[in-house]
Amino acid sequence: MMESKQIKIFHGPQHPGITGNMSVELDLIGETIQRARTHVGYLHRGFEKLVERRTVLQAFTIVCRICVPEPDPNEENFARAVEGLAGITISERAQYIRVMVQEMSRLAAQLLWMGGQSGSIGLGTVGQWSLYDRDLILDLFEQLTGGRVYHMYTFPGGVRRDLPAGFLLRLSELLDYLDKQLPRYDKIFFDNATFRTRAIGTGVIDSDTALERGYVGQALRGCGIERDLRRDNPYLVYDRLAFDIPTFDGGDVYSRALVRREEMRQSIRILRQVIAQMPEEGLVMQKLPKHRKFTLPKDDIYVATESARGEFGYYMAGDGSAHIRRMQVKGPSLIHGFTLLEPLLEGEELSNVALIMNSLGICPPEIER
Amino acid sequence: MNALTTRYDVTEKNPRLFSIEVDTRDAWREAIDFVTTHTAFVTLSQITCADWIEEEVFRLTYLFTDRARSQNLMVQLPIRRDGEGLPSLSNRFPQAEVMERDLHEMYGIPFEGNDTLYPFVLEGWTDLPPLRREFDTLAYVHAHYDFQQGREDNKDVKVEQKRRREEAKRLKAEQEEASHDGE
Amino acid sequence: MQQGLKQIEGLRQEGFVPYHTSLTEEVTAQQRTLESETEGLANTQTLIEKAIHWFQAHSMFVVAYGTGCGAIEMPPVFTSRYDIERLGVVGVATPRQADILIVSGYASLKTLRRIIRTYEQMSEPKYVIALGSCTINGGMYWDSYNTIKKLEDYLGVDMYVAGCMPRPEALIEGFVKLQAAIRDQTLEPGYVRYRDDYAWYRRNQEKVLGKNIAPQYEENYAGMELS
Amino acid sequence: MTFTPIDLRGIVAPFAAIGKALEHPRTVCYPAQTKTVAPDYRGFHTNDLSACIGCANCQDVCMNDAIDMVTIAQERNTRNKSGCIPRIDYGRCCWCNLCVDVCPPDSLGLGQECIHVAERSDTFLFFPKDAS
Repeated sequence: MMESKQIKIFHGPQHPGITGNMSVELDLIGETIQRARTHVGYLHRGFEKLVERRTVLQAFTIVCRICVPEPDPNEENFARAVEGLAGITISERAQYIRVMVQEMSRLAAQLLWMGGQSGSIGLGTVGQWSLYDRDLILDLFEQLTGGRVYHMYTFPGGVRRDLPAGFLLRLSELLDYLDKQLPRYDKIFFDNATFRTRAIGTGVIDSDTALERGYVGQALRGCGIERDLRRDNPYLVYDRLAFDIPTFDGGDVYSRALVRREEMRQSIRILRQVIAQMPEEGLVMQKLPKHRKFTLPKDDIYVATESARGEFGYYMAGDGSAHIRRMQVKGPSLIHGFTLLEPLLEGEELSNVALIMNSLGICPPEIER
Repeated sequence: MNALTTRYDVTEKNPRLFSIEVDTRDAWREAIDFVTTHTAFVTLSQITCADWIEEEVFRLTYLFTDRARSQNLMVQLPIRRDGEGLPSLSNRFPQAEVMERDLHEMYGIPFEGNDTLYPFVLEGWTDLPPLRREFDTLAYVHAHYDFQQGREDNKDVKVEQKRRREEAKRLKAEQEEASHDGE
Repeated sequence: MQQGLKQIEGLRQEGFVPYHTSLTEEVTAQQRTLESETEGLANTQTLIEKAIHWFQAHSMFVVAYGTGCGAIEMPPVFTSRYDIERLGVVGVATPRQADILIVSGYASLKTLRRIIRTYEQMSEPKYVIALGSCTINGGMYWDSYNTIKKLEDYLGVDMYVAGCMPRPEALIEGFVKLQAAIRDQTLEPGYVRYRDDYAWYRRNQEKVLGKNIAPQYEENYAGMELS
Repeated sequence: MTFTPIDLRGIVAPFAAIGKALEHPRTVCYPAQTKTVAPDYRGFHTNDLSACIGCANCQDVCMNDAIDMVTIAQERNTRNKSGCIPRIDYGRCCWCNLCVDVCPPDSLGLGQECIHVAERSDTFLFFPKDAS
């Protein structure tokens, strides 16, 4: 065997193949990774401290910044945690609107993921298409909430404003368009020979320990374990909607990609049902008790939402004042980025790092908050 | 779940969230052993700490999720704020390593047996651990950073309203006086 | 007025005041209009200079570093919806080939160290676009212990874009204005300020980052000038 | 997956893209062509000066400390007890709409204008545009 030197490189933070602003320290012999260590902290803003300084009303505007690619699960979690602590039940119409926001956000996040995943193996065209389609969803968000990326729409007690006129019609038009578009993505991306050869058998997750180690989302469903919070721990009106939970057995990058591909179809299916079932009338926003002088009781709660990348949970404790005593964010990336990614990269080739990181959907801002 | 209720005093927060409270380290150790071996709650999904500075304790919450991912159980334990540590769980749950590392950095809790407690997200941090209640982030900001100039003409509206009210009163009085003088 | 300017000039030579500090301008509470006042510098470019600046303005290479949450609006800008390649703006992987650094939103201390490193590796002429409220006066994170509040204290910034998130149109507008400024040379580039007032910038950087940062930029620059 | 030496379908298929040349381009060519912003978009503030009562509710609710109450020269509303109107620092604002939600006379609003680009960082302090 040829003697080779061990070199250490930092994959990131200034690197086109990294998901966000983080870095992976790699020890290499030749092209093979011997040891990988994740480094985060480049995006630390101290959210949990800032939230403690603000009242509940004020804190709600900051939580959507915790995860940039999909801010809506954060708002949903925050709203549900406050509602759970204060004992508020929201109207049915507001619940349907929230489900709609969640699913639109999931679709947008999956399309963004598709751009990143294809970009990591050099398929630029897919990103050009999928980001265009994501932008159409963002346009709808702009009409609904007034903001493209940060919506600040889901509020404890409901949502901040009612649907604009003709919104559901425009949404179903978009769904028809996406229905036509998804088979084209199969052609260009999921059945693409380059992607298949690179992805099949790469980054295989051990399915035996997956549950115990707390993996979530596609990491579980990609190795054949059928878990989805929307069915297992239902929130909002998800128990009234019919959808399947796609699973694939490979445990590799390709299986996770196929899971996401199916999930986009399921999101469209859920959105169609929401459009059909949404009550015409109903209060969308319920005033909080004592409105602007709202206080949280001295209690704690944990709520979780199925985001596009897996379980997104908030622990929240109130102390009887208008401020939150403690809010801890548990994103899917904390475990995926350390406990899962580090061993997974060992023995892989350097060129597969971006591929694997993208398929796990690691998003650094939620690791370090 | 039944095994748990016979042994511990379980609080039901909502139909899918339960919590048990323990007081001492030994009881905590025992509770973790019991929960992970005799019940379905096998996944450690989060370790949280809340700072109750009035009671001089950190309240640690170990959140466990069951195999079906449908129920959550919180094991809560108060520890002293003055540097009391806990044994690390990283041998049994690999994911605990990074969570403990996070809490060590943010609160300064030493976890015995975790050898990765070097800096996590902060770089070259010498102040108090930032999430402790006594750390004042605004004071830190004013000591270390500058803000944009040009906003010094901000008025306190309460003061301004009072001043104008008094001014109006004075004007009125002066006018009345002037009209009296005229007579 | 003249004397005041002289005084500032003296201070500048000692390395105390950066060029953009407006000591002579009184910041009044008058209503500012949305149009910015661009001072027409004496436009005395030769034909060749004009050609060079025109080319410079139409080939802008952006270094791939998403430093903050503004990075999420960059994919739409660079792909087919807004397709900024129409204006000659392309992304590149390494700072050594790049002309533009986009500081997209807040910069935490750990990132600031990397931003400075990236910025100093870029070859001149180089420009910095600061995206979002956070780079101007702290933004949402004005009371956060770990983010800087004014980017201009640490880097020579050329263009600020308002918004939290700025829309893709706003980012494109930033590029368009920067291109016009480069083409007409109405701008005093940030890298010139950074080079000339390096002592001031360095002092600010050391104030928040400590002594353990990138090697002195000045030394390399002085070496370059001698050779 | 097998690779045949000459994949005829693979050679021909990319030419299908030529058909796209006849379609209408979808790109928003921004400086030349603008996309209409949604009617409820949260852009820069507007303030109806004939209704603003200078109550500083917006200042109190703003967690970013972005709003200053500043005295104006000529008063427009006699019910303005403090003689102050809000001035927004767009180096702080996050367009969260909370100040609009709490405004008692509904004078403050967020307009559709959303683009401001400047070379200097001290040009981001604005009085909201008068909406009256």
